[in-house]
Amino acid sequence: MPKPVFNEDRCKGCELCTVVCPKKIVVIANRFNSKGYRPATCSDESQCIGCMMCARACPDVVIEIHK
Amino acid sequence: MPKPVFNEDRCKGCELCTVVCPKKIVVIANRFNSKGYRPATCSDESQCIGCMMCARACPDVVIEIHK
Amino acid sequence: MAEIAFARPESLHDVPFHYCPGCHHGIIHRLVAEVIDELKVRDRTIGVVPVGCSVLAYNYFNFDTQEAAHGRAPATATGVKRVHPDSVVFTYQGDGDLASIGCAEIVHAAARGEKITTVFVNNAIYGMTGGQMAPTTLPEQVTVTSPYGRDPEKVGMPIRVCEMLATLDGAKFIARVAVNNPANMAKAKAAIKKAFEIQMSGLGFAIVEVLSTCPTNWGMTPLEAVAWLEKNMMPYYPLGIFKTPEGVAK
Amino acid sequence: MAEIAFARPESLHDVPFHYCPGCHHGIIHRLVAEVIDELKVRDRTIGVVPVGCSVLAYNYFNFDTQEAAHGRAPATATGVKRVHPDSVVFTYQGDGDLASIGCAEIVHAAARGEKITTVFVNNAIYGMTGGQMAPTTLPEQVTVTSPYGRDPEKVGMPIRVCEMLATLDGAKFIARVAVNNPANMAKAKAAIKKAFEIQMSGLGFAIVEVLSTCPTNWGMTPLEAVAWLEKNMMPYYPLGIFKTPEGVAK
Amino acid sequence: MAEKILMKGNEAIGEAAVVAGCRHYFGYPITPQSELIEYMAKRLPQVDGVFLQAESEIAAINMVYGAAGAGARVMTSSSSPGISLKQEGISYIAGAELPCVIVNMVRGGPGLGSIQPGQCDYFQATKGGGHGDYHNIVLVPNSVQELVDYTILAFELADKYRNPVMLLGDGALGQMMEPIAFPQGAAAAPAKPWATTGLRGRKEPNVINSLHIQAPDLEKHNIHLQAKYKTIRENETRWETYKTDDAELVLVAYGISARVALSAMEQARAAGMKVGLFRPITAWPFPYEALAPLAGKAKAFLAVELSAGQMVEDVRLAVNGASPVYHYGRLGGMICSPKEVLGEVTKIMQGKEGK
Amino acid sequence: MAEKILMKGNEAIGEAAVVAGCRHYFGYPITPQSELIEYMAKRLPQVDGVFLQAESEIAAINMVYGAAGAGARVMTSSSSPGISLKQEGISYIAGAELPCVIVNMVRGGPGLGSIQPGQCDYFQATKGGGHGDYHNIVLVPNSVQELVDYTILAFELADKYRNPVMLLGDGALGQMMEPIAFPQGAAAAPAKPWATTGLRGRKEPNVINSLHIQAPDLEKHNIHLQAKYKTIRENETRWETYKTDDAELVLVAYGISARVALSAMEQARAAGMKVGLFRPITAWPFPYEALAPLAGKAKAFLAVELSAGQMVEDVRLAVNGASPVYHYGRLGGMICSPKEVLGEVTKIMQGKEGK
Amino acid sequence: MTHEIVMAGFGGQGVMLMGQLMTYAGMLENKQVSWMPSYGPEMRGGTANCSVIISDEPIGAPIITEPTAVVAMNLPSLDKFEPALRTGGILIINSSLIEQKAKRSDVKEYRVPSNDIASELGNLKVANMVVLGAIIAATKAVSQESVMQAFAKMFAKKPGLLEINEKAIKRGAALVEGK
Amino acid sequence: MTHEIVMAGFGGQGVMLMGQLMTYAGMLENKQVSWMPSYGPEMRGGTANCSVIISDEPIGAPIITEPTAVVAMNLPSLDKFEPALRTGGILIINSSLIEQKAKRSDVKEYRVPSNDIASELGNLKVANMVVLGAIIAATKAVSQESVMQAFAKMFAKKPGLLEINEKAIKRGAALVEGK
Ligand SMILES: Cc1ncc(C[n+]2csc(CCOP(=O)(O)OP(=O)(O)O)c2C)c(N)n1
Ligand SMILES: Cc1ncc(C[n+]2csc(CCOP(=O)(O)OP(=O)(O)O)c2C)c(N)n1
Ligand code: SF4
Ligand code: SF4
Ligand code: SF4
Ligand code: SF4
Repeated sequence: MPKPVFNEDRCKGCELCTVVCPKKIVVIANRFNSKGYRPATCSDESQCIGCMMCARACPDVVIEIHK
Repeated sequence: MPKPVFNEDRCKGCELCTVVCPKKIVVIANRFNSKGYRPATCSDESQCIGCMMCARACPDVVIEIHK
Repeated sequence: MAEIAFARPESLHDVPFHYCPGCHHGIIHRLVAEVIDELKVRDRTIGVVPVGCSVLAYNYFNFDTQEAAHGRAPATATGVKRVHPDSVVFTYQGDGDLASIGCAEIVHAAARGEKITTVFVNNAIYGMTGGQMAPTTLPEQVTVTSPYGRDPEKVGMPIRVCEMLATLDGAKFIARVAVNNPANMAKAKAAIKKAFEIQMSGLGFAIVEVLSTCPTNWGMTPLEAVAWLEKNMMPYYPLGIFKTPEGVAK
Repeated sequence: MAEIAFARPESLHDVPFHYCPGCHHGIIHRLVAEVIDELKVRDRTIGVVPVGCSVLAYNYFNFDTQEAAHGRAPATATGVKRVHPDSVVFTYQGDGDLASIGCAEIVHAAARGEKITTVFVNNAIYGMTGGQMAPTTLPEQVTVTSPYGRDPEKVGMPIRVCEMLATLDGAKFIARVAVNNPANMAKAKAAIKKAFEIQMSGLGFAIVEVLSTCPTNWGMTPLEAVAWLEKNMMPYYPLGIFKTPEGVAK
Repeated sequence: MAEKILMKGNEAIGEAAVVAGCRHYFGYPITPQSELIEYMAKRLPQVDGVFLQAESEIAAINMVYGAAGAGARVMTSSSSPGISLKQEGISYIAGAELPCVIVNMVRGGPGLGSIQPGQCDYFQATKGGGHGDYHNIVLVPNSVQELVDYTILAFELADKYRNPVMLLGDGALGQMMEPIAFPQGAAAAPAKPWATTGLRGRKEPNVINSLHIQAPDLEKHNIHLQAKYKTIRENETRWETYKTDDAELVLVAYGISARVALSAMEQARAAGMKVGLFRPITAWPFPYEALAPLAGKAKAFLAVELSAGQMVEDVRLAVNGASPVYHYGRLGGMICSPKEVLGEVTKIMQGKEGK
Repeated sequence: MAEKILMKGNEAIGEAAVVAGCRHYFGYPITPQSELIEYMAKRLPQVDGVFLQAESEIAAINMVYGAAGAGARVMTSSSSPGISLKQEGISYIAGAELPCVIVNMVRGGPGLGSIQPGQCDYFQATKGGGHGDYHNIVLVPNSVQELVDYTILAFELADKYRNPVMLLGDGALGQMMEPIAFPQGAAAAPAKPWATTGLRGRKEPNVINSLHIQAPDLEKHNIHLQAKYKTIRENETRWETYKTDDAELVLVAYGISARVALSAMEQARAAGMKVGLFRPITAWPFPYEALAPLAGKAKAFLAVELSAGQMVEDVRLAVNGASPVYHYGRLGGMICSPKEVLGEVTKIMQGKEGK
Repeated sequence: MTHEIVMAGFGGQGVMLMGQLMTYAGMLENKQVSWMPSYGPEMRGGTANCSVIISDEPIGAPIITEPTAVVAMNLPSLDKFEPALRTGGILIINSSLIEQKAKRSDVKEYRVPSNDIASELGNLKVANMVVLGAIIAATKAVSQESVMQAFAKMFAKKPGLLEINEKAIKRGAALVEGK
Repeated sequence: MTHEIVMAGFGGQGVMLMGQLMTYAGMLENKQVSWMPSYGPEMRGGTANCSVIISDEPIGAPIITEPTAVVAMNLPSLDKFEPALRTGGILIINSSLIEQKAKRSDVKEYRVPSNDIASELGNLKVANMVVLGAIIAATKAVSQESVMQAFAKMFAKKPGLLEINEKAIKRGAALVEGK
């Protein structure tokens, strides 16, 4: 089962990952990380198809895709 | 009657004027000018047709064409 | 443990970037690093980084690097490459760095057919110094040094670097790409890879211009910036391959 | 007294040139001076002369001049023109000056569409300093810094300046001419005149590249030099109009 | 003088230039002076002036050469690495005797260094960063108001002597805000019959030039330049003294350091130490003759500067062995505090002097 | 040492560089050093070296930066205006601590000046033509043989201290011919574990850099540089004295001027005047400590240089007020003759000193 | 009397503006003033601080080594500047973002939940104005009126901003005065 | 003994080579030598001269202000350098191009019709060698053999040149010695 793993403290909340996800499951969380940004997160891991779009779109290499 | 007038002491003997004359009357003289160059001269002014080719070809503005 | 399908390339140190949220520099860094990993040349790569927002790139790339003076990366890279002809040398430069102060150096590196690769990040503005006009700033674009909008009557139209360098014989591969969406990112990576391969086969100079965002100095959110890039930059700076040894155009 | 059909133009002081016998610099000076006379703009012309064999051109031109630093004539001319927008400003530059050290300045003057005219004397070598390689030196050409012949593998092919600048929007008129024979001299003069007219009509940047000889450093007689130019330079540097507001090509 | 306003140093320079009649600016962005180029970008079009961002510092200084030669009051500005790039051009401007104003808001060096304030370009500014025997007039203001006043003076001196004038500040002065007032204007630019304006009826062409191809001619030109420099030395050397009359120790400092030194001096006085301050306002010409007599009175001198020891050489040349001269500096963009300077002062006063 | 050969100074530098193991040269033509670049163009390919004519002096110095950072023994050369253009690059090289050799065959300035020999770039070379607190090691040979010897030394010192070394000559030295002999070779270049060669199995990437974005880091780096400069001062200061033991007047001169001064000294001695000569061989570090003790003995000093007064400041700093220091200079490409210097000497000895 | 106030936070929190307004107000009161920024080493997303001096005497060094008051808008700022504060000095802590308490007992601590108050006021951007209100109330370096005058001058082109900012300043001041 | 010889002419007359050969010869004789060129202000078609010093003592200044001998290949050179010549000095005049006689009576004048002799020898290019022969014969600064050795070394790649040049040198020398 593919799964996006977020290195949350590296996230700057830029939202670039959110728009590329074909399943629209990458969303911005309603909390702050240690840097003061609202980080991206996966709203429903079960839907992840492992397309790696979010990971590729992220300028800060926040996201790993585990298989 | 057109006539080429050479400012002989300015001539550097480069021969550029000699090859453009349609009448082949611009030639290098067999003497030295004050700068040590063999200057160009007109071998037969009567043949000059006033085409100004020699004057235009001269890099040192040596030649005037009088009419 | 789970198998990892997508992770940080080895050629990128595991440290956070200092770039602004959503800045494309980070994506472009990663693509370069991935290419170097895939070509298995990390061990003999020497990167030359510019003065510009990516001035600290030497902290991110996990291979040897030199920090060049503003605009002079192509000259510096030339020095490096001529000492180690078997190494893989690239410059990473912004538009102010490459197209403004470093114009002579990039033209001559290209003309010499210097066997180096250039990754040229065109974000139509000076990022590091706070948003001044670049040679690539678009007509009417407002920057802190074109506060009334860039006026082509006074300062001319933006320079299209790829098109200009394409007139030079030594430049063997020239492409303009963008990283505004996944499809273009794939193309961008392919172009960067190609540009390194050209170098490794000794053919000559190769450059990839990457259209990039500067949300901070454009005064936009990262997503707005991507949209602005698509709407304004792409029409003026058409994507494509301008020159390649295979003769494939666009 | 006889009427004078051809005489030194008013824009040229009546002093001897220091140029070597047969050097084309003298012809090109005269053409520029004739054009300025014909356009009746001597009174508002400011010439910017380079470092190169024509460094003393300020002694020859009979109008205001500035002696620029090596390669920087386009920047200097920009300063002049921006102070006196109604004046006629031109640069006179050699190939080392314009295409090598001054590459960034000419590209940017062209890109800005700076309302100046450039007379670019391409003699494929550095004259003043004794015959070193220029960016325009031909492949295999022997110079004192390419003693084994210019090797394109190591230093690339010569830069074709007109073709490169033609990619820039601000450059409105671009032509390459020669003064190797009377017919070409006439075309050269027409091109130079056009380049000044473009400036005067405020359209933008104009440049005329004049293929020129350097008998001294080529190690030839003046006539041999002309023949060498015709045989070697003209094929690599095709004459013609590369850009003009009328859209006439070649 | 108008109402006081609060302004950043860099912007104040820009407005002062406009007040001085400068209508041409050519520059290239660099921290920490970008506020100045940005100010000019906004301001000059409002007064029908010309702002042009050059492709490089080199292009900028050569545009200045062209514009100055064409008769304009013209300015450029940069910070350390950019000023290094201008050195050839500055030497040309000095050689051709063109008036212009060059601003250097110094940052920590060498190389790319840092963007924090420094005073480590003193030698470059005063002794000749470029080639040949020439001098810039170098003004070293120490407050935002002085940035204004000396920018205006810079244009006046440049025109008066046909010489480049450098305003040598630092990142701190450039970015700090203080209340200032602008004077109504500067002395009008003198006539410039030598400028290349196009003949416009003039008989003899003007030539702007630094080439003198015969060495005897170039020597003659240099002798003329040296004579001019002598006049400038005699007439334009500027400095200020604070409580030097009874001082046993004289601090010597300029620019931002002079303010730190002033605070330190006050604290030292408060602690009963007889300390004074000598502040050069022109770094070239350096006020040797004003400083020298103090050597007879003071027991020691302490140069305080944000460098490893540059101005201190001028202090030594002035003092000429009459008293010991010490140096205290911070490097690489660090600013020293009054407390640190007080520490040095105390050491010297107690005879435990440092380096 | 091999057989003596007759060679031009500029070419001798080139061959000496090859002897020293230099295999990379980047430069741009300029009179009066073009013989050197031309020599390298011919010679380096013969020894599998790399000669590249750069598009400009700026490109050349940045190629040197790249090559030096990559571990090569590398050289560039130019003359005054071209050296001014290299100042940013030199500051970067000093900041990044890269070894390289830079040759300046000085000509008359300022600006385009002339192509005749000068010594008017002394300040630029020794005090910092570029920005920031850095120093070049500056060698000032005075014969073609010394051009050879000190070119070789230059490479050795550059590598030893990871510092740019400048060979400061002039047009006369560069173009004159004298018999010379070449040594077998130079000290081999030390290992350069810091060079960017590509990792090639190394674990930690190497970075060549002059940026220290945090001021405290940059200060630390500067303190390290200053410590290095101190070591160089202590170990590498070089000079020569001629008949200074009993000298009442000490001439101080370097390079071509030192030869003129030497002739003048001999003539003065012949005329019964007790004159000596102090010749700095390193202009930075200047031999202050060697010169200072002479001040106790000699009644006066006369600096002879082809400039309006540059090295003389270092002489004054050394003498520190102990004796009067005079200056005699020619400007703009003129060389002074022994006779002129003798005239100055005589004036001083007779108490009718000049300036 | 000389106030030497350091205001620190991360970029975007508006510490520079706070400092400038206070400096401007001081000038309006004919005091000697200076404002000096210090940008963190990271140009992007780094920390920033400024030094404000308001004094009756001419100002020597515009830099501050021992502040009479410190405003800490985020934790790194608190950590960095608390130790330098003079005995008896004033420490304003933006308690919306900083949980940590003052470590020193020889200073006067004011905790200002500026983001919360701003969000109460309906505009997150005025958090810095809340803190500004607090610092002027705590230091009395300048009057609230002068600050409002300064604001009016600096934002002469945006008079609409005046009201909400004044509210914020008042809330901050009230918080300190109510203490 | 110190010979300080100035050789002058216009570019292309080969004065530089003359000087270099003499200097080289001096070196071969283990003397102290130096050669220094001075190019005229005009880079193109200007005058050129060189200073040759051949001495038993180490050489101080390589520049010459009072030459012991002067070679003038053209009139401007004669005008320029004759006045500087030391009393008793040697003056070689290329009489093919210079009609003017020495103005000074306190020097030894040799008139060498070098172009004519060279053209007699069938090679105009060796005019300078004729003069070289004359100057070494007149000054005895170096021997003819050393000069020929120097020539052989400098033109090692063109041994064919040796003969005609030796002839020219001999002719020049004979002219002086015959006097
Ligand atoms: C010689 C010199 N001039 C100017 C600067 C200041 N400077 C630093 S980066 C930069 C431009 C950055 O813009 P760009 O190259 O487009 O890169 P970006 O920051 O947008 O990635 C400038 C002008 C400098 N460091 N050195
Ligand atoms: C900064 C600087 N670098 C180098 C030189 C030396 N220099 C003078 S002219 C010249 C090149 C001349 O060649 P080109 O421009 O082709 O003109 P030409 O003499 O052939 O007419 C050079 C390198 C200089 N004067 N200044
Ligand atoms: S793209 Fe990366 S930094 Fe941006 S929101 Fe997504 S995970 Fe965060
Ligand atoms: S072209 Fe002119 S310089 Fe040349 S030979 Fe003819 S007249 Fe003389
Ligand atoms: S300023 Fe612009 S280019 Fe620089 S990091 Fe931020 S978004 Fe990227
Ligand atoms: S060297 Fe060449 S370009 Fe210069 S004047 Fe002579 S022939 Fe002309």
